Amino acid sequence: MNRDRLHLRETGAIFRNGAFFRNPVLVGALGLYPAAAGAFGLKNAAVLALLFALTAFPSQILMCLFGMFLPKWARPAAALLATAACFLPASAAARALMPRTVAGLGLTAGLTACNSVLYSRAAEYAPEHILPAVVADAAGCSVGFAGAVCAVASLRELWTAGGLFGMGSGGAGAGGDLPFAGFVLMGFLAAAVRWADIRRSRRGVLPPSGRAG
Amino acid sequence: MPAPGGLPEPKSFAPPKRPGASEILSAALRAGIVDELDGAPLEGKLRRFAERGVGLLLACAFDEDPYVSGATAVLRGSAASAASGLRFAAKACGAGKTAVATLSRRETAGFSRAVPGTAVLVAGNRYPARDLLTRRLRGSGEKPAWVGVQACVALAEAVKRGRPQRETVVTVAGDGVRRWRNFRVRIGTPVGDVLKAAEPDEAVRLVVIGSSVTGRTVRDLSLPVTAATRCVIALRRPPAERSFPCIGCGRCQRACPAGILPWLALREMESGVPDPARLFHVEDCTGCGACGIICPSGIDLEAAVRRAAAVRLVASQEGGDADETA
Amino acid sequence: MFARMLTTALLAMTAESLLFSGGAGFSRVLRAARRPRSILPYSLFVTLFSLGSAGAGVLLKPHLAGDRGEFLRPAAYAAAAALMYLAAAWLLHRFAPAFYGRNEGPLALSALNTVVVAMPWVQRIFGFGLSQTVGYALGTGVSFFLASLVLSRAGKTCSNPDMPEAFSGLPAELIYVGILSLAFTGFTGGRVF
Amino acid sequence: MRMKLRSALPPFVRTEESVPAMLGTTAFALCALLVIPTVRFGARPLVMAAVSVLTGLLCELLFELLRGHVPSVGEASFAVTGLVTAMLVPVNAPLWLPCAACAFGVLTVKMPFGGFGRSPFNPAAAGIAFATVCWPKLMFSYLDPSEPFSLPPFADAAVKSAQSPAAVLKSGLKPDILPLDLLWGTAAGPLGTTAALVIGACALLLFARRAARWEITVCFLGACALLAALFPRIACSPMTSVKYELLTGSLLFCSVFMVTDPGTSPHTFPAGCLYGAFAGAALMVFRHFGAYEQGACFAVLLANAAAPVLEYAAERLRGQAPPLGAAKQGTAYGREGRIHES
Repeated sequence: MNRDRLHLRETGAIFRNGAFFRNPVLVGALGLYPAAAGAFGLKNAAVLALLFALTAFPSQILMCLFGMFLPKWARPAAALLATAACFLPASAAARALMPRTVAGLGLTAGLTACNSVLYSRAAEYAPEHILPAVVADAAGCSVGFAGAVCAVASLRELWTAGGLFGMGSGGAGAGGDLPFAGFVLMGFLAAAVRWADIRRSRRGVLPPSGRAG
Repeated sequence: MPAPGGLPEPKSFAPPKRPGASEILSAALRAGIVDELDGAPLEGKLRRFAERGVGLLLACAFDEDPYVSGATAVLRGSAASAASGLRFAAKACGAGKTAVATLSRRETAGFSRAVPGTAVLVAGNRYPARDLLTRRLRGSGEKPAWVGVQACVALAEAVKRGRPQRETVVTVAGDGVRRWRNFRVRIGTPVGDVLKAAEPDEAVRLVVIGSSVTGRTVRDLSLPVTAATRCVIALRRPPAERSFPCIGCGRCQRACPAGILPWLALREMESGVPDPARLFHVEDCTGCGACGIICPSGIDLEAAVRRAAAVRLVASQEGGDADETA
Repeated sequence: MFARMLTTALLAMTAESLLFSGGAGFSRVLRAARRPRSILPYSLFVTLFSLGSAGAGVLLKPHLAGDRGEFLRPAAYAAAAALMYLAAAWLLHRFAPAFYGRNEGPLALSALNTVVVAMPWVQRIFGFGLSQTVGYALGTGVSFFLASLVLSRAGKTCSNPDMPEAFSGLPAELIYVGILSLAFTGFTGGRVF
Repeated sequence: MRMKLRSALPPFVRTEESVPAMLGTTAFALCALLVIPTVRFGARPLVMAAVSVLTGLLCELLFELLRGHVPSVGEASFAVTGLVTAMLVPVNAPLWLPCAACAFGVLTVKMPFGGFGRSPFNPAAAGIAFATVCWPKLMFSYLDPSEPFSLPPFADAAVKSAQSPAAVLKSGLKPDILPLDLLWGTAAGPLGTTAALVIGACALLLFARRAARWEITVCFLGACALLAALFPRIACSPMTSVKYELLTGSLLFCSVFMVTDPGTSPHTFPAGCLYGAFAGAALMVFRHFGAYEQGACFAVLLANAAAPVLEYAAERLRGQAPPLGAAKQGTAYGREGRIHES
């Protein structure tokens, strides 16, 4: 019982880190392509987040269960295969839910199969850790990815269309759907996360989770 | 300027009959002559020159830093003894040639009128004139060395009449004093007295001695004047503390007499991981501080160059060790 | 032949630079830029893997037509890249363990990267010949090298004592990349490649 | 003597010229460009410059406040940014357009990197590029200069718009204006960039005051002229092509006021030459293959990004810098460097 509670607390910390303080996109600088190129509308962002989550859980669990049996040099390939395999049902589900948005995303949706967040977690994190930690990390990453992508996307959609979920009519100007807007906004969001992290470390709760790379 | 009471009167000694090298050196030692350029005893300096081997001995008869005009005044006042003192010094350190470096052509003309037949160089008044002239001479294959003109005069007095060095010329200037002028001051006089003679006003906040560029501030005005106290500068307020990021105007690079790129040194040091191979000849920084003066952003570039030189030194040492081990 | 190869290389380079400015494979470029030493091997791997993945794309294209193909394509390309990586890693691991140990990370990541970069490219170019494939691979490698070089130099300006603490490092780099892609937008004028 | 003495560090003398003074020279030259438009269109150009400079100031103060600093004007580089931004928009554009461009430049490009001298890109160039991407129609609809027209200083006016010579060249036709008539600033174009002669005079002033570096401008123009002569966009003699290319659009203006921005250009002489040539080549490439009629700002951004690499390349050419692989040593000694710094 006691140990379980301990586990829960740890998993909570892992989840928080994945979701915010070590956000894979904004702190880890991973999976920038979908956030920059794909997420220019809240619908697209939702689809991307859905794909990500649906691919993340099974692939991470898979690699957690079987990854440690593989030699180190083979793990990346295995991770890539796992994500690719788990991507198929995910994209099927996404197509069933919002077919037009997926078609509109086209390439970017497909690239979730080799999203670098999923890949790096599946290749490096999952095989080394216990199942609850991996599940918590997958959940945290999904939430973090979803949060980053949705924040960027909603800001861009407000700029271009003046409303969310394609309900806007005439925004401030064009250009919000271009990659540069995504990058600049991500930069400012990353600065916000870093700021919060610095505040936290100033309050002495934890050492700052440091810069990426 | 009258000497304050209580200063001991240094006793003079018998001048040497035939001034040879050793006699000149001993005279310089007994007269306690201190070179005003670097505050080092003249005798030791001349001995070092003799060991190093000096081709051209230069008397620094100009003041490269702004506000100061003492050396020029000395040259005007006692040209003959300056020339003879320079000859003595050259004989003492075995320098083949001598020359007096002056501020401008006018000074040169006046000096040659007073003492014909002495080689004269014009240093110009672009700071740092001494380093620039040294570089030029080195480029033309000379081996120059410098002594102060006041030291030359004192040496002549000592060798001819056996007088110890008891006075020095101090420039008092700055926006805090009404009368800018050169005072002939007994060594040991408190700085405050010299300042008072120039009628300072109450608003003086900063008193600088030594040099307006590389000098230091004093807060205790009872400090004595030494032979190296070339000036006393009273300023109403410290120099403006502007500091902006480097904007890359390249002025420091043009101002540097040693061909350093101070802005590059600064950037490399700020990057936290300086690359020694990109710190080009920072090790021959002469510490003149010209880069710091010229910098429109008011950055202390000299400090950056000094740190860079330290890094470079460590790097070369480690590299040497690596070569030995390899 | 050679001329066609070069033209394709140039085409690929421009397309790649647009893609990088559009963010494709960007995580990897940033990774490479963080460690200047790894830029060269990184670009080498990227070139080789692009060669492979372009070839794979050419081979797979006829089988992946239509809606089903649209559905399967990403996974298929990823799988192809995984197999290529497996082969390369096994060879290196077996015959050049020292080299493999030094460049483990770049190898895997560049394999991943080429999938990201290759897919849009292969989608658009029909009927790749051998020369064009080689040209495409060369172009990819060179543009990857250039992008990493620019970013590795940009890293110094992206963390300096005068900037707000929260921006130094990654946030500033992201903004930097954003402005860079804004500059490339001048070519495309509102269309991503 | 009752003097409260303090101590300070040398040097105790400083050069008179400071960063604000240099920027003041540039700002003065920019204001000189405002004269002709003011004479022709009334007070609107002045208002435009004023609001854009004001926006720059407000953005800077806002950022400093958010940062928790005491808001200070600093070295007043926002004035140059605002003026350059205002010079590059059409005189009949709505007043918020230069403000938006200037705000983007200051808030996104300048302040996050630590202000003037730290930002890797020219803020004005980034702002104009942003405005071009977001509102291309507004950016490229110029007031027809043929009929005399006095604009209202504040309100937006519906005016008869004309194609600028740059747009005509972009569409592959020959402008109906003689090259020499482009010198007097009577052609359609962005606010401050049409009077070639005034720009030349400003260039001389800046070079004389060392506020800009001549080698960059010279190499920039040289590269542009060379490429224009080799690959003319319209069917004409190389000389005519060179004249048209150099005198149309914002090329001259950028060559004097944006490429030479000391903060974002390389410092050494050879690197400066490389940089200028690179920027010129990039500009001509944008004119040939670009999507917009004015590619100068994008070219400046590209050149800014390439500047550190070009500097490194220049060092390599002189055999000073280590090869790429040697970067590791730098980090190895870097620890020493940090020790000495701390």
